[in-house]
Amino acid sequence: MADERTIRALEEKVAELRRLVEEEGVDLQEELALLEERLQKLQREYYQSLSDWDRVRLARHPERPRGLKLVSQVCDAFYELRGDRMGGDDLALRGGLARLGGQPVGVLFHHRGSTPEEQRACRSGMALPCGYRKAVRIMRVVERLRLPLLTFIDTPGAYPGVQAEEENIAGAIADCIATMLELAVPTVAVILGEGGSGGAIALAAADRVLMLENATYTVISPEGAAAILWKDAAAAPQAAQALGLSAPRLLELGVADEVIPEPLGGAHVDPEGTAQAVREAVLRHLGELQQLPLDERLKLRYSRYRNAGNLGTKAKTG
Amino acid sequence: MADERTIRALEEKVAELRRLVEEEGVDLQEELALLEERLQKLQREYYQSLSDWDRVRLARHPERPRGLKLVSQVCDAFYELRGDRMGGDDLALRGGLARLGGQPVGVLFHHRGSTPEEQRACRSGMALPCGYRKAVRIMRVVERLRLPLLTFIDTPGAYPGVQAEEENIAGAIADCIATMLELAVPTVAVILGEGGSGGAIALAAADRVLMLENATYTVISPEGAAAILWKDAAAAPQAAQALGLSAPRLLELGVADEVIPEPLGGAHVDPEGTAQAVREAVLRHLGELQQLPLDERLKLRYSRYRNAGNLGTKAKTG
Amino acid sequence: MPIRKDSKDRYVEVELRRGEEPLWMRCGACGELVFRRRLRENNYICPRCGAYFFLTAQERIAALVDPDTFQELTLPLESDDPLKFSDRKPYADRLREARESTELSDAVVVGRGKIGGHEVVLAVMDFRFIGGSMGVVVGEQLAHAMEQAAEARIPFVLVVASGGARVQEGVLSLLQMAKTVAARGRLARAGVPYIAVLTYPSTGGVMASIASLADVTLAEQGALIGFAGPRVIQQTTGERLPPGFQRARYALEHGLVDGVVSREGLREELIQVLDVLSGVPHGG
Amino acid sequence: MPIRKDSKDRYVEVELRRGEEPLWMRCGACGELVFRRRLRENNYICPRCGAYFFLTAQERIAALVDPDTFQELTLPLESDDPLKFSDRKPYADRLREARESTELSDAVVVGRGKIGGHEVVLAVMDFRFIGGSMGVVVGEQLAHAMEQAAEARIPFVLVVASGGARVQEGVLSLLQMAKTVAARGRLARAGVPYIAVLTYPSTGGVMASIASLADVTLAEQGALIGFAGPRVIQQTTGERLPPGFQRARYALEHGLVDGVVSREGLREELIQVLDVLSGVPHGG
Ligand SMILES: [Zn+2]
Ligand SMILES: [Zn+2]
Repeated sequence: MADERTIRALEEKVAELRRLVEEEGVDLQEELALLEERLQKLQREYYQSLSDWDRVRLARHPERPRGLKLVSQVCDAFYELRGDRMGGDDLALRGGLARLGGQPVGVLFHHRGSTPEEQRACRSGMALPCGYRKAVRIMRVVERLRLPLLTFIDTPGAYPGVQAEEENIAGAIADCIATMLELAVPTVAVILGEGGSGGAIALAAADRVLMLENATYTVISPEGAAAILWKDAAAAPQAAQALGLSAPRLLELGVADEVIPEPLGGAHVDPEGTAQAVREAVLRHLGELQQLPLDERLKLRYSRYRNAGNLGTKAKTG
Repeated sequence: MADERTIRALEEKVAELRRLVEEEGVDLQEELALLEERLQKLQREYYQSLSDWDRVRLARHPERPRGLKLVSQVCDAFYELRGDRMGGDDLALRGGLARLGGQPVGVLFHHRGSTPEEQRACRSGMALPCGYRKAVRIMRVVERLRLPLLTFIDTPGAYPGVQAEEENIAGAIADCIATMLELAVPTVAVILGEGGSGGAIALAAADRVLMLENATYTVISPEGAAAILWKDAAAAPQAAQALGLSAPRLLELGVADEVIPEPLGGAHVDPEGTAQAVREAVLRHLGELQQLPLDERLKLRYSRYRNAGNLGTKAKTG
Repeated sequence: MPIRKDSKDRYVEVELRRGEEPLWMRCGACGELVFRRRLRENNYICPRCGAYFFLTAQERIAALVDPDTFQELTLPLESDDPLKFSDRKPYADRLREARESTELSDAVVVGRGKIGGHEVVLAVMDFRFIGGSMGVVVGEQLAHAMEQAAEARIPFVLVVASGGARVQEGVLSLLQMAKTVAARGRLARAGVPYIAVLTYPSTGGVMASIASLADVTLAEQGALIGFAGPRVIQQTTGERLPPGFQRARYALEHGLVDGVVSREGLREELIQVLDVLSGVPHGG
Repeated sequence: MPIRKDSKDRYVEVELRRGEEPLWMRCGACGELVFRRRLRENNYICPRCGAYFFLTAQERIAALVDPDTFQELTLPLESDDPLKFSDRKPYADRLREARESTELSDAVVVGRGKIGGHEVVLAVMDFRFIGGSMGVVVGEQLAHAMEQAAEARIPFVLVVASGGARVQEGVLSLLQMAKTVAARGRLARAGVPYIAVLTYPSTGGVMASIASLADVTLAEQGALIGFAGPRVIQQTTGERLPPGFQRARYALEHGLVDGVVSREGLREELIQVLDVLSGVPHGG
């Protein structure tokens, strides 16, 4: 079966051929159509049989739609709120007020940056305590104003640093989870790229959790698991598979409520389309949530998390 | 009329005389009794006609009962809670769990320290943002556990420093006031020594506000007012008078609910007795508050602060 | 009351704008003499160097609200000088002078109007009136304004220009911190948005209460934002103040505000916030 | 699983205490061979150098609760290996081995007992069981324990000894963070006190959820308290770690815990907290 590089090369050749045929007027339409059909079949085969490690690489793809840009496309307007009101403003975890489908909403999202300078400034999406504290602050704003909350997750994990530890990154994440679980407003989380451990679940304790097809959500990075459990960094692909971090697998496990399809080749092939698909899915789930009476919505949320993972337990044998 | 120093000298002489009479058995009881009566009259005259500036000096007296020691005497047991859970623990603003009259309560208080080293460590009671954030955290604990909150105020004001500003000392005070006003549990504040501006009101937005007889509560220190308004540091005594910062004046103005009497000469003359008087007053007010239904208590608190200072307004004349 | 010059942040010493204003005003930053009408048309920004002049409450309102939509709601109240305070001059005299020179009853103007078509309750502080300080009247006006916003269910916009609490009213002015915070609590429970605009200066007891508790907090370029004044900090701690300390951009970097906006852009920025919040609070 | 030695904070490498335990144990800090009974009588503190040995859950319970008052409430659950996880060794085998060597069903023991006469629900983690990691069983046991405490209206005490989430159960173990936090929310609404005791180690996903949300948080002397491990921090940032980093005293200085307590003093300290809170929660 073809690998990614072969498919890319084929795509280019076919595109060149079509241009030639169209420009020169040579009558090869039928042959070309067959060729394209064959190519699409190859693409489908390849992308429908992606290994979890392939998905990890797609989730991390440098051109993957993400962060501020994607959120701005998903929403109709976005007004950023900044700062934790305690001394810091994290560029890796951002949020504010937005409009979606004619209504005001609150949004929170990881931002990884596109230029090297920006990536440095936001530590490639690894948030600081002040980021999670800003998130809690914004949650309180949306709670006061009765706005639904949308979160968009894309982080390798919370930032591991001396100052982050001193400022209680663990407690900041715990407060974020606790605050989010207690919100009276509807909450929808979308995992866009990497959903890396505690840094991810801080924003993912929502009424609904959606995942882009090639997004990942995991307790530890495949590299981390490989180093700890396999004692071998090269085992990352195996670790990825073993961790069950893919969207389809997490849908099966009931962790994700819906997998939002990506175009063949991954979200970066069609950022606009990806944004539209995310928008459509979020609006649909939000609509469903807004139909529910408050009590029922909160009961469902509680029981979702209270019972999380119980399928992984069994009666004691010994 | 006698001044403080003359009275102190007289007190000593009379005490020496009494010792002599008792030890030697000389029959001067009657004369001594007359002398003591006269002395007490002088004391009363002096201490009952204290100027506000005298009270400022008594409130700042180095031996005045205050802080951890006084709170430990007022309460039957005290278990300190520490830290803001965000990187800091302020020694100038402290608090925790305590027992009073057989029931568990939450307490918050300023601590100024007695030794020079301790005074340095707690900046003589000028709290940092992490102090006010710890206070908010402890307020949330007492709210969860449904404990009444007692606050003991004794601070020249919040700490004015670069880092304090960077960490939003203003916002930390505002959050403290807001959190305290929203507590469902009964709250009693006691101003023990200096109630200095924003740093004091952060802990004083209570259902009941009590003041020790020689405590002060003011929008600005007399020295600060003298410098700004009189352009003359020597005008501090006049400023003290003008600011209306004494307990009796604030009782008249409805700011304080009760003035807790101090022994002649000031609280430092009898720390034990002072603690007992504070304890008795707090228990009485707490008892009254606990009789009230929640709704009414919160309505009274809201209207107390919503209408605060309205006696200082009048219909527009122009 | 001249304020310290800071060419970078563009706040400049200005003549106190009292009573009859001169036809020409001199910019304290660059020295330019500017025709007053020209200055007004330019939002009181020096056309030569870009320095900001203080705005009166009325000028600020005119710069922010849609034309002919402002309806004043300021309560007909004055300070009764509750402490009969007197320093080198009786407070009563200071009040009278401030009232005469500003034609205001105290340091805030409250009203209802539209910004970009959005109904708001607006409260604008005026620094000319005893440094924009919050005493019993300002506290009452702000609490009243928030109640109006809660009742009408339209956003509350507060423009801060205040050095802090009104010293001459003692603890009664300190209590306005709790009063405004209590009223803000009601507004929050009603789900009504509250937007604060911090201008030069936003300090002291006002900053340590109502001005720190907005849903959205904007800072006008060059605004001074803090609790203690720079002089107090230096005297108490002996610390050297870092460049830009307590200024708008510094506040943004330290997470204290949501954005820094030029005076020219402020109305548009508010419209953006109100646009995105349109429909909030949700029905009755 | 040996842990790093730190003579100052008195945590030492120890032999994994599996199955049949030797009569003598060697202290990793000072090299002393100590008679096991003597060690047990001394709270597993080296009588020569004062170093702390790991405690099993049962030993910890024995050291804390009043004699003959502990009633185990651990649910009869085991991990079903939901991902059929295998690295160099199948997770199922690791589970079996851990169960055999510890005689526990997973890394926590839950029960009801008295401490200084005060009824409590107690949950104690056991580091021997796959590093005390929190997977689906630990999460369920903790949530169940909190429900028991809420229902019985008696305080909940959690003794943490955990490196974090159970990697071998993937996102299902990550979700235990949300699960335990949700259960803690119910406990809080019931007004029931929650006291956490952090021991070596209290890190990762456990610290970033349930272990950070107590009403009163004590740290055992020498406890390691943090989110990321020291190695990860050094590898990611290249930072030099300050002395005492992430240890109990460091955590206290940074406002992360209410107190640091020696192992010998822990029971008395808990009694003090329970004494002061006696009568909480208030009736039904
Ligand atoms: Zn100029
Ligand atoms: Zn030893």
